Amino acid sequence: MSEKSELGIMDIFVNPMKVTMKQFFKSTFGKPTTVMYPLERRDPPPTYRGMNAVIWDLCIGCGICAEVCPNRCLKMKPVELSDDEQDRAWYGSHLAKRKHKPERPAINFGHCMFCGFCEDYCPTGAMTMTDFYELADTNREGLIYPARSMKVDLEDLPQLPLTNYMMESPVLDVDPCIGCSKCVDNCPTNCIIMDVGPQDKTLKSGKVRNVENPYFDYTICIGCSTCVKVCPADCLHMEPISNSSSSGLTTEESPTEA
Amino acid sequence: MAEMWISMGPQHPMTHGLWTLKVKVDGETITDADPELGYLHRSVEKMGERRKYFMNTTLTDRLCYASSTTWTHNYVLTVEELMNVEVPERAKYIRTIMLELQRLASHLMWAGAYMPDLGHITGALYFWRDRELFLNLLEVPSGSRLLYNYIRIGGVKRDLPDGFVEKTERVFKLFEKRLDEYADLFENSKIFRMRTEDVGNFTAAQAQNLGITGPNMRGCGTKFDLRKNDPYEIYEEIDWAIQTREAGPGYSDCFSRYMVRIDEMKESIRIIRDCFKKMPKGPTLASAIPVRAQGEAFRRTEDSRGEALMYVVGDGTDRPYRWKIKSPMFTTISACPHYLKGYKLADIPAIMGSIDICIGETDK
Amino acid sequence: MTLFDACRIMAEWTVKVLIPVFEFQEGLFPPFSNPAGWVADWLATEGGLDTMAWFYAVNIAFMIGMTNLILVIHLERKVAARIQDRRGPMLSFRSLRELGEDLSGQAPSWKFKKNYSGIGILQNLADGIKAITKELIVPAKADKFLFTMGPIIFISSSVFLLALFPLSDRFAASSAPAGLMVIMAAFSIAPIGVLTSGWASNNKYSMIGGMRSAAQLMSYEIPLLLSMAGVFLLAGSFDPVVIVEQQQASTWFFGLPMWNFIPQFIGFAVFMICILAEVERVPFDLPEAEAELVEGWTTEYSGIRYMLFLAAEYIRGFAGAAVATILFLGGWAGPWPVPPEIWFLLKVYLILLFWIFIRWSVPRIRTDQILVLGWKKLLPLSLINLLIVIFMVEIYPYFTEIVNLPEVF
Amino acid sequence: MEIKELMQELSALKGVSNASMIRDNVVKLDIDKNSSKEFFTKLRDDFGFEHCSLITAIDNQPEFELVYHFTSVNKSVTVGSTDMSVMMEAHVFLERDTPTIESISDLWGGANWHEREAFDLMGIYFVGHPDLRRVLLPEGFAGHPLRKDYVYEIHEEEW
Amino acid sequence: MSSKKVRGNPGLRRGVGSKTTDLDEIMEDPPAGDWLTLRSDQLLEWIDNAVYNVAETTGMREVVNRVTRPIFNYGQRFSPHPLHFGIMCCAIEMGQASAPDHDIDRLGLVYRSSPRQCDVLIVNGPVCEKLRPKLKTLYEQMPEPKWVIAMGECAISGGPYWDSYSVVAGADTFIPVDVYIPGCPVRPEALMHGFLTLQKKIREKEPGMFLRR
Repeated sequence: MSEKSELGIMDIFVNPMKVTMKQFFKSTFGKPTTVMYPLERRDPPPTYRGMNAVIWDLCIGCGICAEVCPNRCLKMKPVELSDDEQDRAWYGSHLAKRKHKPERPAINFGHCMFCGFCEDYCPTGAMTMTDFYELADTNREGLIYPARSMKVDLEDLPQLPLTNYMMESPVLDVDPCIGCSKCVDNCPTNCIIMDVGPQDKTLKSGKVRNVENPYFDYTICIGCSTCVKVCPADCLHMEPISNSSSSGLTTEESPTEA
Repeated sequence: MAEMWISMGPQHPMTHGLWTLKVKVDGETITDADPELGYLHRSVEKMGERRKYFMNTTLTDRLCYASSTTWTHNYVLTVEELMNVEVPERAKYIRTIMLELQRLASHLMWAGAYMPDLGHITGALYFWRDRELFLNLLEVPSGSRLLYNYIRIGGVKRDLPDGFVEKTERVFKLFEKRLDEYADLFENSKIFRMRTEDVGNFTAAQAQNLGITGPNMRGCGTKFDLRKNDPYEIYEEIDWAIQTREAGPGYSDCFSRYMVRIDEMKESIRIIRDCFKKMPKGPTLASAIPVRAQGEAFRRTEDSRGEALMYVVGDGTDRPYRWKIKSPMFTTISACPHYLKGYKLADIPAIMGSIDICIGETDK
Repeated sequence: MTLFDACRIMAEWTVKVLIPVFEFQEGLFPPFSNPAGWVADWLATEGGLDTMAWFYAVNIAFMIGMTNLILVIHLERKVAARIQDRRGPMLSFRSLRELGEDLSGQAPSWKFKKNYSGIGILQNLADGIKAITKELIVPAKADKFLFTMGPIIFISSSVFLLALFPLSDRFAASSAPAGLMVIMAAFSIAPIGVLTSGWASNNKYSMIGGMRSAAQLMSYEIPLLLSMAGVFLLAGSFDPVVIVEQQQASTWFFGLPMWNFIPQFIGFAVFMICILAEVERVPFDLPEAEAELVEGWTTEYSGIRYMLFLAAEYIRGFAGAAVATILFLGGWAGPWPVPPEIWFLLKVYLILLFWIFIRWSVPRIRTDQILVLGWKKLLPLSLINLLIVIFMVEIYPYFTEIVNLPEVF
Repeated sequence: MEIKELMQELSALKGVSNASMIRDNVVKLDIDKNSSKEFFTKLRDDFGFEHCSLITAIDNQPEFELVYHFTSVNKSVTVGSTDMSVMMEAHVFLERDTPTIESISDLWGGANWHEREAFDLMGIYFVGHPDLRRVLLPEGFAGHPLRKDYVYEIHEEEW
Repeated sequence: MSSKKVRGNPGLRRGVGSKTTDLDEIMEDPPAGDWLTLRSDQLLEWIDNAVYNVAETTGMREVVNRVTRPIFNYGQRFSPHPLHFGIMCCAIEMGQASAPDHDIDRLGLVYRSSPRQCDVLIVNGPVCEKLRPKLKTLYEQMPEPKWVIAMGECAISGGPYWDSYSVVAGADTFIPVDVYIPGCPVRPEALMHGFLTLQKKIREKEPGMFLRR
């Protein structure tokens, strides 16, 4: 760095103009760095987080994307699946068993902040983010993208294992369970089965009989907490993965519900 | 002309954000100042109490729009201390690389915003052109230009892509050449010196007491950098030096703050090059990441603007009980009457620009 | 043949057409159309012809000024863009097709890409049209009379400048013997407009801008005129034609022309700095310092008023460069095959280009620094320059008469 | 300087309890509310903590907790091979009915706005503060939003 | 989409219904005593109304509009000058859009610092309760015709700050917004796309300049 005394009166304009002159000739006889947007465009990198797209064949409608969305911009909306779509769905067999309509994410881009959590936490890799960013519209209704408008079809689907990114899994508190099997009906990955409970129970009416309890297959549980939400008896709660036992059934050691 | 109060802001080219500076002027000389904040108070701390730990990285990204990674990193570091998460070695290196790239982008943002304050539009566009290089670099692994959401609790989102090292090296070579070229445009330009030298002075003791940290404090000659004095990630193992300005013609004024930041940019390049050399292979995300936390923790890091400190209290649930952010600019702006008094009206942009204001983090 | 002679011929033709028209009108409704007859009579006189000729001359000068204005603005935007490694405005002539579609009522075609691939000179047109359509706001607490008068003073005095300087000895709308004095007087009117509009806006930024303009006027006007005084002394006249002829006549080694910037280099430097301050360009654009005074004294002006301010500043810049050319760069003097008018414009554009480079290369100077510069540095320098010229013009020739000295000057 | 010595010296002061070391360069202690000003004055003048990093107010329902973080810029301890700057974390507990404490803005200029912020968002009153106004929220805002009992309406758009 | 909150009135901006067009009321002579105290602006308004009515009745308005509308529209849509006003992250991208790599000057956009000289107000961040009156003032200070672009999620709906106690749920709750650009932050290219969208809207919707009401 040069000290004060080195600068003479001519450095008012001589030194700076050296730089600007050089740049002027460089960009006049060369090519300026400008990327002229409407004419040409620079492609974002493949990791770019633009508008979302959902690979319906992979989506199981678990609702984790809606769960992790900090903006609540993503909602699960019931959709009608055509027979073809039903057949192609990777988890079609599970869908057939579910009593209510299948759900797919719809996004209000007036709220979305493109944080990418929905993409990262999607257990099947159905939620993707494209590099499309020209979403400007003249009214706010135009920013709401219904579920079907985000559907994409891929030729060769990635075969992804179901992963529990939520780091939590449901744990049963046996006592209040009434054996309604709603959790089984709603589980998006079919990881719950109903089986004979550990011991007989005395019902309110006074009868004593064995109530069927849900058993969890934690290897394919994705921690979406759908079962917890639908449970009418509040007998399920989420626990961090390390706390829940791998055998599937918890009995007395549930700490909070006792 | 009698003394009068002039209110600058919230819409004013000088403010670099959204705040009001009321100055009392006697003719053109400033006799008093009264900064006013709060136009961008988004209640991040309260909202953080409603969100899960991992979701809060979106809020910390948006704390400071010029330097988002450093804030996310600070939060993640605090929460990791709270949850006792062990971060893989490679993730630490990647974090350091991202932090330094972010520091480069942030300092370039500052330099670009500072030049129009002095009436030098070309300088701004030159610096922004270079910033674009670093934004493109940061975009590649993270997937976004400004708000990366790349550093996660327990590591980083994904590994660096192939060819990143070579691309970075190309950018560095170009940038270093340009930075040497710019010396003629700025520090060797007489008018630039006239505008920045002996303007906005404060001493080191004043800075420490008033809570002015970071490059502004190092501009007064204090050798204090949290990357050295309270090391985190892998700054201990990297070969680098704290950049300060000792006594000389540009001492503790706007020019010294400018030079400190320019030198820091060169130092950041050195850090990143060293990181690339020493980076091991391995995973980039810890395998088991807890979701709940109990207790309290705080960590401080060297943000691009000074000492950033976060204090998180957890009560055993998956959401923080209390989350407090210390912004370096908050105290620096509060001290502005001390270093504005006595200077001219035209010096206000030169002084307030030189301390690198970011209202996003200040108003929280 | 001078510009005035050409206009005189055009006026004669016009009068030949116009007089029958007025005479025909006179006969239509006798009591009411008598004034038409008076006009016809007046046009037939010498005074009428001269007035008509002046009308043409002034209009031609105005149109040349306005064409140059658009070119200067476009040059500035494009050169600035190239200095900053970008492309500048790119609105293409193809965009006029959209206008045609709208006018003829065709269905619009949406081809945004083709609108932005041209040279961008239409951008100035679009800016101008838009400015006309904008609402004219007068702030509620403003002094309405002065608020409207400010732009009128500023713009009229700037446009007035266009009529005052000659493009060559034959191409001039006016040829006053005191020409340059009138130009400088017209230059000095504008700060009054600035001060007026700054004060009337009832805005603190505007007022400080106006005050700065006044302070700047005080500091640069005296060195400016003193540096010009050297040229006047050398030529012995205020007339631009005489000044340029004097420069053409004086030669240097090998018969090279000795334009005034060679013997009076100090004066030239002082003049260039001062005229830069006079036309308020970076680094001396303190009255509209964007960083601290939002838009300076134009803060409260909207629409066409603001656009005219902007245009008037460029006209002043153009006029300032023209004055510099006349005084120091030999005016329209140049080798033969290129017409003198083109030589003049070439020199003017060279100076303008230099100013554009200065503008986009250096930061803005501070108020107190320009006062120091004006009073402590430029004023002594211009006095030294004046002493040198006095030595050249008066003392040295006096000694050459009594002592045998080579005739240098 | 040894960090343990510092801890012992600090814990010998009036009103200090529960001194502990939470990291190699950080001392944590509780202070009695009434002797806080005396303690802070000594901290600045005798122990060389010239920089007030942060003042945090926590609503611990029912009582309030104030957490002060101080940094020593010039003093450092050697941990391993690095010189780490010394920090201190001080906890003060305030009752909910009378959340007042003496201001330290005359000791550290940087504490001025931290105290204003604590007043603004949590409603802690700092006695002796020169200019205790709201800093982030507009004048006339009702309540202190970071308190746990502050309720506000969240407008969630339906679509 | 149904929202509980009342949105900005679309008629607010064009001043629809604010001025009466009743012929009798306009053409009515001023009271006799007022002739002496008639102020020039009243006179101008009276002339303006009279000219408007004449133009309306003779069909001249249609003719003039037919010619002036495309010409003025041309100027308006190719030279939108935005206000140099930054709130948060998107303001950085707005600044970056004028950087050499994107060069928003190509589209004729010049940032002006004074609201008096602007056509477009870009709301580029969350609008807090403290800022709202100031932003409203800024909008009102801009001369007609003017447009508003809500840039980024915070300005469209509050975005990440939807559950904050101090952030307004979108800029369109208090000023009429013309173009919404989603993105967080909006890329400079997306901002340019937003301006092209605005251009399209101006070309389709903007009435001619002559007697605009």
